[in-house]
Amino acid sequence: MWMKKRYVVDLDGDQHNAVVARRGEATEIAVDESPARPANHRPVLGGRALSLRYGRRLHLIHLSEGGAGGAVDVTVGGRPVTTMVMDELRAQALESLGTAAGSGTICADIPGLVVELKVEPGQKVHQGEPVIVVEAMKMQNELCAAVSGTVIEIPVASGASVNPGDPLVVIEPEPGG
Amino acid sequence: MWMKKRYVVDLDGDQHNAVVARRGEATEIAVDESPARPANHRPVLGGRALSLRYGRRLHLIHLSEGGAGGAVDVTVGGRPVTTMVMDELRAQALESLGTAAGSGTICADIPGLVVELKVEPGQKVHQGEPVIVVEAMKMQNELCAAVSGTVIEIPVASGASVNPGDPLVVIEPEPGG
Amino acid sequence: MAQKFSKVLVANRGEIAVRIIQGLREMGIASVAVHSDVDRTALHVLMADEAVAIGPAPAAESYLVGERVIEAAKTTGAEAIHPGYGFLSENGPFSRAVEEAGLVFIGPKAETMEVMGDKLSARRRMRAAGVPVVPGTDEAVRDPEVATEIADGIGYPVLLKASAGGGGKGMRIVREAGEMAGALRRTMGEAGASFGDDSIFVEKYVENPKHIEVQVLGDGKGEVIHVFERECSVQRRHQKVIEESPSPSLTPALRERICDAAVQTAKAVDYRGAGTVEFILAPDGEFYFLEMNTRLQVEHPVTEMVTGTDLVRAMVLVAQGDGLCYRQEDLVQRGWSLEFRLYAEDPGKGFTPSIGRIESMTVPLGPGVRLDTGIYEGFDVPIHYDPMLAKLVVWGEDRDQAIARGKRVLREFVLHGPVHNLPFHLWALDQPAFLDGSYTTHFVEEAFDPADWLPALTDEERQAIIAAVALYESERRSGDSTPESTDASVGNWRLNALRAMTGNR
Amino acid sequence: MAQKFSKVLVANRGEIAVRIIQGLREMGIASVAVHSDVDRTALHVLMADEAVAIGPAPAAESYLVGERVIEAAKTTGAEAIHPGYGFLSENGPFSRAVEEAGLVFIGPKAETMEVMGDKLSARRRMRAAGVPVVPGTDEAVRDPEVATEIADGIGYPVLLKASAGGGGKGMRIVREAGEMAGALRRTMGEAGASFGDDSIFVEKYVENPKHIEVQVLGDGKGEVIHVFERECSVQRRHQKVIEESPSPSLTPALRERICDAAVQTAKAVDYRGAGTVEFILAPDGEFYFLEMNTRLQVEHPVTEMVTGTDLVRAMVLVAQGDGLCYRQEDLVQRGWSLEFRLYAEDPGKGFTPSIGRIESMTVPLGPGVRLDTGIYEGFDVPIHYDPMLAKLVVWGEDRDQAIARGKRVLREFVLHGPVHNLPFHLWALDQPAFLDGSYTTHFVEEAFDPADWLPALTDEERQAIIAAVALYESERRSGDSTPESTDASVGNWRLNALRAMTGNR
Repeated sequence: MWMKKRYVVDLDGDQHNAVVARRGEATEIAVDESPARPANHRPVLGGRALSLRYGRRLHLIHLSEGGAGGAVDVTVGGRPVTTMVMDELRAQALESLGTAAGSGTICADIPGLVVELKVEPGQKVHQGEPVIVVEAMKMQNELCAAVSGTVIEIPVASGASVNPGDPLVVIEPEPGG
Repeated sequence: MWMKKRYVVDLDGDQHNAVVARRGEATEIAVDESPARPANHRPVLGGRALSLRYGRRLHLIHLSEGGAGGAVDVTVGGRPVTTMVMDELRAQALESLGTAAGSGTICADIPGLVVELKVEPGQKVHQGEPVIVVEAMKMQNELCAAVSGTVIEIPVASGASVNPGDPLVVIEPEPGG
Repeated sequence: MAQKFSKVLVANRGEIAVRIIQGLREMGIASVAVHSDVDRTALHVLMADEAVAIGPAPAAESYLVGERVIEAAKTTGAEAIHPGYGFLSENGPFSRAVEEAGLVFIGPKAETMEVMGDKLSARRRMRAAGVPVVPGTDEAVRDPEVATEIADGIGYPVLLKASAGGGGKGMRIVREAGEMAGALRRTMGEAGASFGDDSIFVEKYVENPKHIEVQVLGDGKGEVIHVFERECSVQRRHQKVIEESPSPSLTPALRERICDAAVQTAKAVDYRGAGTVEFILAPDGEFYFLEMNTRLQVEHPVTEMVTGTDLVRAMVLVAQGDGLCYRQEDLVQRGWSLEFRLYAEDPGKGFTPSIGRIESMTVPLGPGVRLDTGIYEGFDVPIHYDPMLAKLVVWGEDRDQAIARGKRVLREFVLHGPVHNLPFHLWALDQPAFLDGSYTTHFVEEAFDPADWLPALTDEERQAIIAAVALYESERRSGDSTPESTDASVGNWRLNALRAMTGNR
Repeated sequence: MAQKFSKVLVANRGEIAVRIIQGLREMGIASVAVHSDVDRTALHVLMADEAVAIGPAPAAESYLVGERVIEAAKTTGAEAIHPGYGFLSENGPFSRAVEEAGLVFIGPKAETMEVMGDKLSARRRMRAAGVPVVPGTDEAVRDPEVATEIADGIGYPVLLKASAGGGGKGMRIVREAGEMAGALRRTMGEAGASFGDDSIFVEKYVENPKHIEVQVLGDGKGEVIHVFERECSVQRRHQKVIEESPSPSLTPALRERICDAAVQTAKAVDYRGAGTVEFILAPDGEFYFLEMNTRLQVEHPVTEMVTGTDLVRAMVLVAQGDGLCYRQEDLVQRGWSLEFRLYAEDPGKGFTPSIGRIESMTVPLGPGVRLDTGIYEGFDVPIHYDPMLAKLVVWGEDRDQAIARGKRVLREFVLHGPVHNLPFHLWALDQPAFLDGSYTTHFVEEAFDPADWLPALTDEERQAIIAAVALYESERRSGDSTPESTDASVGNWRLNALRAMTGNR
């Protein structure tokens, strides 16, 4: 079973989603909802770069830790690129600071199957706590609470099929959470 | 207080002793009984080499992990050097395989003061267990049992001054130990 | 006959100290590095045979303290001192002190530096020698009325220049008579404050000039040769960033005239060692003496690439008393060379200097590349010195190949850490004014738009970057000493012990 | 007029594929790499614009499979194929198949390869063209009596040579008539088994020979020029390890004669592209045609450094139909160049090949250095191919400077991982027979003592090494995820996520 984790990557000011899925030694990566994904990726040049192959073209992406937390310095074909990366949880938390209302609602972002509910209505949860597991394309995706608070509604049942945008778990944030 | 650790370095077939002493962020190093020691040492060239300064001369020692356990590949001035390194304990254990008799006897190797006895006669000890602490030149040196067995004699007392070669703790090895 | 040096002290740091140490080693001469405290593991120190600490980080307390440098030379038994460029390289009193200490200064005589260090005295000397100088006064001017009279005679615009100035400081353009009084007062004030000398002179301002310079070598006994020209018109903040040799702006006839003028210049001061005569080339093909740099020049490698010479060796041989190692008739230009100065600076933010640790460095290899550098992975670029990190030099059979090769190697050269100007060089190599050779010293200010200079990424590149960054983050997290690191996919990484130490400061 | 290529496939790997890709890029031509499975992140793949996998690791199932290479070219829309050296570079049927597929083979005509691939037919053709060949037979010999008669005529010692042989295989020296019958039988047997062709011929054995070769360029329409000579007498196991240009063994007159002979050789086969004519130079100054390599040569960079040419570009231009880009009268030798082949092999153990991961690589920089390489840090050198890792090439104003520079850069170049021969090159540069240029092809076997060739360490160096190794070990231990790693002195190391991944296989 693949275990996956979502990241939000800020590239020159635009935010993108990336999903890293692992199973044992294997790793796969998907970007946004694009069907194009690298056929393989490997660290090269003594860990200074990652090679990603798309069809017959190979992109050599030089990477290193940037100054600020989450910053990753990138160079591609002599061009420097400024990026920031964070996992989905942190991205949601940051977003919720800006969009107070509804910030506790976790929604499905791809079609899938609810395989496990880890919380019940009325239960208190902490930010970062896993609340629901959705399976899609043979990958299990554990979604976590973006805020601390109380679960007030779970509009889906275990085994249910869900579509992008469907609300899965609604959490009422704690004051200051 | 400096905490130190001894290493045995095999260089082109000859064995040498090196003592690495640490206190907080500071590290000092002494080789054999030589009074010459580097004034400072720093990793350089992206961790490919260590610079060691002796007076006005600086030696650039390229180092990387060799194939076998304990092997360290070295290059100095274009010349490759084959080395093996192990900590004192392992070196003693290896040596004891060759010199069965008296292999359990731990001797002082530099002049010092016994500051702590960690075992008593009759006590069982395991290979690698600390048995005595000797202080020398403001550094505490913890000596460990080279073999598992029974302590049969401790010819020194806490507070005693010892000289190189003095036996400190005598251990009778277990059969097969 | 001549006394060979066995050991030479290099009174510099960074790439030029490294290059001189390499040159000395190739001559069989031992090298002594000097260094400030912050530079104790700088590359020039690692490469030298011996190293002597000469003070704290600020240059004024270390690299500029002549007595300490001389003391280091005496302590180590060095017979001579090579000053590189900058620091003590054009300091007459220092070179005298070196010679008084019984050591050899690898450079020109002190008097030469002093004549050339003062723009007015240099102008006078050159005019006397028949070298063309920009129309203007040879005497300091203090009176606005006199200045206006002179300017009226020359024709506007004119340039007010501090005699002791340099590096683009202490200059002001006056476009009409009415501006003169105020401009003169302000320029004198600045010159007095900056250089301790408020001597100002008036010169015709040449519009759209090119900066052409000629490398010369002299034996100090009257013989002088030239090693052809370099063009250095790509400048930002009055500082060169790209140099080339030959110059695309010279016809063979003009080349001969300008090189002759440089030889005349150097002969007029009985020049010893390697020096550079700088000229302004006007759009009408007239050229004028600007100044002479009495030392090895930053951009000397383009000359070496094109002429197959070794200017450091030539300097050392002259200083040893061996005389000139080249004859004028043997020197020819072959092919084309470009130098790209790699600065730690942000082109998108007015070329402001940047600092930081060199996190990662991948150097370009293959045919026609030379990299002179003073940095390495893990090195912390200090804030105390010039932000030049390296010089990337390419050679090609002709200008087109040199440019194409420049593009190739600028893309292969990847540096992470401080913000730097490698992408700026790639930008420059795409500009029509650079490609056709018509660029002037105003090229950067005219053509560079800090808001729109980086090439766009393709969609696939964007995808690949996002994927790579997410993978990097995912690996970085699992590399942490968290429970995750027991994961089978990352549990058996091996860590280079020294790389870990490098990160540990 | 001529059709410019827009995309070229490079049918090779390692340093030569990288060098060709760099050359194509500098010409504005897109490149396609092909690679075996084990080479999917080899440097040539990383550098190309596109890459196509053509089979499993063994060369016979990938790099040598002509159909897959041609298919890859058609799939990617490449108009031409550059074969590099080795692999398919001298394979007549492959070049025919390339042309039948409507693609351009960047190399000579198939017939040229076939004539030159057979030593007997090459001998005959060269004798007819008036090129000096070693005294001997031009026909295959099977009868020991006939062979003895021929040998008696030539004078002993003689060499028995397989017509289809190469690379030092299929040769045997016969020093007296009594040895002939047995030697002929064994050589025929070996030749039949190794090359599927037991044709043997007899030739005078030249004692203490030097190996001199001449670079030629032809347009395939009768025009041929030479790009001067290289000397390649430093060999071990009949394989070159150090090459230089010019040769220290040629007088100007002899240079002219041998270069003329090479041009005659190439003209005799109407040569197209870049090729190398190899000669034996006897101690008496006589030289003899040995063979012609109908492709780009490993050691082509020394010629490029000395003559300022780009042989890859010249090949591509000829293949494009542009003809020769140089005129004989414009080509001159300037300075001196040495190439050091970096092999993964252990000089102290009979030069046996070594493999492994490149753990660490520090490349030499500064003036006069060129490094052509196909490896990088973290790359696993595969067991399936040639153990050559890189070519380190230096240029100097004269032979002395080139040698001094060679020593400088060989010390700066540090490589850890496979055992390699950088220290061998440093050894060679200290040998009297190398320094005075008198070395022959027997140099290594005569002068190299595997028990005593590494320079001694000073006491201080030994001390420093021991200290460094102990510090390394101490740091390595504390870098482990043991309780010790919370120690203040090592707790805040940072780990490059990708470096950890690199170590993670």
